[in-house]
Amino acid sequence: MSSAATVPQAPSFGRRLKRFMADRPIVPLVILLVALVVILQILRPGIVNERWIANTVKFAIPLAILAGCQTMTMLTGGIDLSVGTVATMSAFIMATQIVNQDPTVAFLLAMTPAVLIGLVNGIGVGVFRVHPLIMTLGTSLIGTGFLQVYQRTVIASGAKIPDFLNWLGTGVSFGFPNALLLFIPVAVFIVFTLNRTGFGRLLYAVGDNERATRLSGVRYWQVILALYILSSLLAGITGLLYIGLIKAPSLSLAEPLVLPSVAAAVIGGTSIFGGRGGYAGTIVGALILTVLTTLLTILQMPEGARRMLFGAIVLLVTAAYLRITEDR
Amino acid sequence: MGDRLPSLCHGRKTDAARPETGRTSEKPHALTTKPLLDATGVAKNYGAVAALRNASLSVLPGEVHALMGANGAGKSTLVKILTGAIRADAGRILIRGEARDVRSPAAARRAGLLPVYQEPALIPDLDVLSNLRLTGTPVEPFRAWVRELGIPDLDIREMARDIPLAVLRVLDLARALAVEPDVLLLDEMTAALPANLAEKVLEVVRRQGDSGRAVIFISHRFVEISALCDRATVLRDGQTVGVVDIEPGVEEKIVELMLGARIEKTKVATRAAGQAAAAPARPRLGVRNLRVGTKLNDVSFDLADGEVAGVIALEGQGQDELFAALAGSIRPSGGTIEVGGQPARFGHPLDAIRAGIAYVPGDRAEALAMQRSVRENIALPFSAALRHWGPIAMGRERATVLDAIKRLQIDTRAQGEVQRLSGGNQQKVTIARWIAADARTILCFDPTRGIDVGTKQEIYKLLRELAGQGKSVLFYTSELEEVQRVCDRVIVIFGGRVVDVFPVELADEPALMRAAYGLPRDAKEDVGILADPTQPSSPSPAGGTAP
Amino acid sequence: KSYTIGISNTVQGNGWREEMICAMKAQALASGEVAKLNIAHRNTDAAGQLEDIRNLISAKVDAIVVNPADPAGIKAGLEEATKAGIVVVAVDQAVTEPSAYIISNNQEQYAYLGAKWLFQQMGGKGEVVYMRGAAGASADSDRDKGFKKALAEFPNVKVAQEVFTGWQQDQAKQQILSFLATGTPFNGIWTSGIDNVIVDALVESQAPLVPVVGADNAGFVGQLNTVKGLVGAAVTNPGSIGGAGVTLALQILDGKKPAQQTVLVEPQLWENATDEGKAKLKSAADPSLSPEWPVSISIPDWTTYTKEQIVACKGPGE
Amino acid sequence: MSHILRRQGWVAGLFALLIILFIVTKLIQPGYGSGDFGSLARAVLPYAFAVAAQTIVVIAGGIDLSVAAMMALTSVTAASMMAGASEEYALFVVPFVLAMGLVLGALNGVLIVVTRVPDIVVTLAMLFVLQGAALLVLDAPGGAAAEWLKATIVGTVPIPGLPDTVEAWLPKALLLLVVCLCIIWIPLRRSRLGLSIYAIGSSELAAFRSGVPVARTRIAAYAFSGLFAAMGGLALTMSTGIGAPIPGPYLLASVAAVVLGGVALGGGKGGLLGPIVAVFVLRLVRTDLTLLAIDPNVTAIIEGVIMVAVVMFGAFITMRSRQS
Ligand SMILES: Nc1ncnc2c1ncn2[C@@H]1O[C@H](COP(=O)(O)OP(=O)(O)OP(=O)(O)O)[C@@H](O)[C@H]1O
Ligand SMILES: Nc1ncnc2c1ncn2[C@@H]1O[C@H](COP(=O)(O)OP(=O)(O)OP(=O)(O)O)[C@@H](O)[C@H]1O
Ligand SMILES: [Mg+2]
Ligand SMILES: [Mg+2]
Repeated sequence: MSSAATVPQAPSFGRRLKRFMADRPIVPLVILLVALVVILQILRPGIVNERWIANTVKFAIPLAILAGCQTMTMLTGGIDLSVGTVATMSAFIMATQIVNQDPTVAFLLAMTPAVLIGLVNGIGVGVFRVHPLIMTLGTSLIGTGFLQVYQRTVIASGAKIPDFLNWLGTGVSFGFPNALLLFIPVAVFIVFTLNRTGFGRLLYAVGDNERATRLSGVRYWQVILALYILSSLLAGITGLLYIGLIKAPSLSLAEPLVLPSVAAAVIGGTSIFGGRGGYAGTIVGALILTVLTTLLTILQMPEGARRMLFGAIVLLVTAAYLRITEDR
Repeated sequence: MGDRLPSLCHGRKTDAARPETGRTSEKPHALTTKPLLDATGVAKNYGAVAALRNASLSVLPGEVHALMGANGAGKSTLVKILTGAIRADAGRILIRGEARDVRSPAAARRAGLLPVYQEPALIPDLDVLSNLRLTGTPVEPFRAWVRELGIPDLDIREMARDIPLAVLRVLDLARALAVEPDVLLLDEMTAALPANLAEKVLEVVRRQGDSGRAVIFISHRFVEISALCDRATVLRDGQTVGVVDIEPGVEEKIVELMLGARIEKTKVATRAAGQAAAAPARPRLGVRNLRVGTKLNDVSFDLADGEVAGVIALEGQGQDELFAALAGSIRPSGGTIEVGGQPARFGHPLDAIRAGIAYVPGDRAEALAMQRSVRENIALPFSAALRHWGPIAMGRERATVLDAIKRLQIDTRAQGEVQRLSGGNQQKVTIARWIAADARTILCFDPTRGIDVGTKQEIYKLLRELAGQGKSVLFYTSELEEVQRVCDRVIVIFGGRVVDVFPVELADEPALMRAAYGLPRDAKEDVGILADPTQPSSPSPAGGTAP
Repeated sequence: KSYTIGISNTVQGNGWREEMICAMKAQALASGEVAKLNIAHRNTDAAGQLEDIRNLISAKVDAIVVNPADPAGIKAGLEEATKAGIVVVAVDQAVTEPSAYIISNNQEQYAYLGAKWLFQQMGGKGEVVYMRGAAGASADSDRDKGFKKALAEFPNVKVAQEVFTGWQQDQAKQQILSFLATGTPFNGIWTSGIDNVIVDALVESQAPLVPVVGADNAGFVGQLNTVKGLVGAAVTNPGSIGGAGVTLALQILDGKKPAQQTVLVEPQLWENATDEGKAKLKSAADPSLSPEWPVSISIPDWTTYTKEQIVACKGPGE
Repeated sequence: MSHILRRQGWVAGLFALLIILFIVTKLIQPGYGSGDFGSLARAVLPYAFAVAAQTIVVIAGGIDLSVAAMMALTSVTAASMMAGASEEYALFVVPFVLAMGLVLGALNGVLIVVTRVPDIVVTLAMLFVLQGAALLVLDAPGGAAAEWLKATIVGTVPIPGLPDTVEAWLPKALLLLVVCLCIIWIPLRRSRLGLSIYAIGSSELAAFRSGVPVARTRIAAYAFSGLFAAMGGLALTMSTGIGAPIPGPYLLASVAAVVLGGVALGGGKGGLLGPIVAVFVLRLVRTDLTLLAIDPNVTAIIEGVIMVAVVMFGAFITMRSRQS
């Protein structure tokens, strides 16, 4: 029997506060987010208005969904660097196929590369045990190559952004971005999957101790395959949303989101070593990064200094968050 | 307490006709010598869990000092603090009377303190020689110690990763001995060792005391303590509750100190005679001529419903492979496994689980998701199959899990992560999982390794209960005395073959020991048995009763 | 005659560069003098371009047409090529290697022309949003020189905001939306070719449609024709310069050396503030083109392919 | 024992692949000669240093996302210092820039140790910081390099007693690479520090318990990584004669080559030779693709497929040998 005993005397207020934060890691993150917004408001009084919030949310959503892909893969100790390519491919194929295809067909065509890349990633990581970093990097190279080959076949037909995606990406209803109509179900789905489904349990368990899950009857490759396909599908959907928001199909549309999506998941408290983390933190992480980008955009300073500040703040935020939430 | 290693009874102390008054005269007297190591008021908290509260330990030159306590009492934590592997929250440590702040294992080495931790500290991807260079250990003395410790043919160019666990632990010890430390700290050094190696280790450790150095020795085995140690410090709930001289009959006192109020639970629950199941017509699990690689050559036996069959073997006789094959974790290279009379093929543990066979590995770290909660760990098998990937019925799960927790009396006060539980409680979680999943057959591989006496009793009781409910249990143990308490029948494996099957009445320790070394049951018979281990008493497939 | 021409380019996946490659292929095909194109087209830096150029030398091509990652950084490679008897033509940007021929868009002039027009539209005073390209790229710093030159001529024009879009659509859009949210007044926007998303952002957030200067990308030209109330100008920066580079290389191979080493293609400005400008824009617009492609798909006197050929994007032997 | 065999087996396999590729190259372009090999060596140079930088931290159980940015910063620093300066001044610039790489690399390590933020995040943040710093040093490509510095990677070295035909196949760039890597790697590999780097990568806990100063070792590994990256930055300046503030494609290439070279991303395993050979293989594949005039859009696919296929093949072999 364990003889572990709880500390009898009441801990100090500071300790209690720290424990409170450690148990609810979302709280310090939200505080950090609010602090950034306040700084922004101080630097540019009046900027924090309804329209700005709507814009921030609009740009944070695609990042948050891709960061959701990272969160889930990171829980298993992996990473998915192909999300940028997958999103770009879906977006580009949608925008070019919609010109002379039925929307449903265009949608299915747009999601095909997502499924394929997810499948290949899943097989590589789950069956062949290739390191996810390398596997997803490789498939993203291959995907980009195919996209370029494909691009040449559609130069003549031009591109078009479907009205629905346009409405979803840029529209605002009653002060709320329409993109929330997509995001809220996606977020609920991810949170529910992680916390309340057998699959979610397995993601955590596989990332924590793969051998233990095997002895419990889990087939690793099934979990990993499903995971990477899911991740790719979400990335594909993000691509469609993003093309509605940016309205310019380019061959590198979503690539700039890849590193920030990893950063958002990490800032949100997901361990890159697996087994630890959750999606709520990631969403706040994505918001923090988006606000930070705004903050740096409007500050007048040389570009070099801007980038240095960005790196420094990301590091500072992550370090502070770790300090606050670790309980030992 | 039973004897694990009969040969130990002929060790130095017993030979010296241990005087009733306690220590032999060559030992320095406790009061006149300055302690080598003196720790007082050591405390360490992990969040809300107090691993140590007020521990003290004083070790004299030339003594072998036992550190005892129930699982989770804080023994390992104290060793880690003394050797700088973790930092204490409070406390004072004097080395040879001087206050020293041991900040890191490197600093501890310089201060003459050398530990062998519960987990091996060799770097898996370096060969043995590089490991020695890394720690600045002289090679020749190391080789000498390795030979002394019973491993004559070590290839020091071998990667640590490829060396079996038991040998690694011995190498760890040899590496510590080679630098001639003033204080050697051994944390459950013998727990994972086969009898032959353990014996050598005890011999060597005993000699350490003679040269004015000291050894701190942690073990849950009283037989080792009484054969080896001069004094014992007992920890309970992170506090030092007593220091006793080791003398005959002191075990009772130590148990009392260790368990405090929990004493009444330790009354040995001997196996109720009536509980032995009558051998049923159809065996639950049948193993026919099973072979795995070169380790397991030809094993056949049956396991009936309602039966606990013990497996006894020296280290590395193929028992690991046997269990792994039955659990579907590795593929046999020959022979068949039958479940309920039907041949079964296991390509993955899931196949075995589907057939109602659950495996509890000896190494807890292999079975648990350490960062997840007790609940998730217990419920893990439920989510394994594809069709259970959907939403979880939380209410039903909670009920099932709580039930299992209650049945095993798992202490879940350290909420959240399983890694915060002590070793014993972690072990219970690994078993609770299969109780909750209602597995029909449980393969337990040394489930009591490194577990305190109180918890051991609970596990024995549990296994008997399971048998009483008609489940079948295959139970490998490295402690011979457990056989008598738990098993209906004992299968002895040597050189990858079943060499004997005992009904429990005949399975006394000397007999088991002989069998485990591959010696024939009747000493008068020809010793040629060693050359042909297949011959003796191959069991009747129907099982339960041998001649 | 059947030449092998090597091509080296270091930015992939951007509409302008893709058009440039297609123009090279189309011109090679249309000329009838090229047997094979050997194209090294990837994302890399000057050192990587040196590698590609040297590989092309190993492949024993007759001429190399290169869009330099940096004017000075590939000097050594170009020199080696010339020594190996290979004709070297740099397109889009100048190079410092004296033996190379250069046919290039004038980047400094590109920025100067657009900025000057913009400042005039602003009435010679007010605040301008300056949306640059990629920090550290040499084309960007050339354009910066032109922009600064125009700025110096209009002392009452101030830069309200200077940002680097990295030539990325999504970043530019997020930046302009952030800027709009600050409520800072502004009177004009100069962009380094990431233009249509800027107009989109203005329209979406119902911000005042100030004059916008961009490049002749199909998307932006279309907007200049159709978006109500939008005043703006497209400065030509033809990707078809690649085709011109191939033509120049072939001329030199045929022994017709141009008078000077450097041929500069001067940019034109198409605005929709005057009727004359509107007409030019109308005729230039081409909705069938990919919005990232510049509409000036040919350069008179320099390219001979048809629109079908460049859009098909097929070189000899394909 | 089997481990050593397996590891060396991988490197030997890579060597075989390289030789096959050389033969293929010769078949495609019969005129492929020593001069072209010299070009290959020069192309390999910056990649090789980037890969060396990555290898050492990966062996130590980490990853360094800032190598390319570090190369850019050191390159622009060297180029801007040498611009307009005398030839002799470069004698000071080179050690200065190397020291700068060492210090900035150590800073990476210190930040990882002090903040306890995972290395992938720290070096990602440092990627932005170093990139920003590079832009502050030079906001557009520019600067210059001393002539003698540029000459150190051009041509071949006359080695007495060696026939010219052999000498021609020993380009200066290759010798420079071998010398720079060997004078650091071989003593390091044999030292206690080198062992410690392998140890913390293999098992940090076990290393700590063996008395390895884990924090110091990690900092040292990153410092060496910074040093190699600075060599890479200098190599860039030497070959182009300028400094460019935008990082080249060296980050992803370095990670890919490390894995192809048989270094496990988990740490503790592998050496420097494998990744360097892998760099040669990858560069030679690029050469062959150009010689064959393959459609450039397809080359990305081919390179990706090669990467994935080789790594999958490696995984497949290990899986097979684990089973048997
Ligand atoms: N890293 C940790 N985090 C939280 N709690 C811990 C940690 N390590 C140990 N503990 C707790 O500290 C207590 C003492 O543990 P320790 O390992 O020292 O016990 P022990 O006496 O060695 O037990 P055993 O005999 O099972 O090895 C236990 O209650 C355990 O749960
Ligand atoms: N998530 C869960 N948490 C706790 N207990 C569970 C959970 N899921 C199932 N159980 C319990 O496990 C047992 C078997 O569950 P289930 O109904 O899923 O069986 P099954 O699908 O028929 O089994 P099998 O997969 O072996 O064919 C039941 O006693 C059930 O109460
Ligand atoms: Mg312990
Ligand atoms: Mg313990």
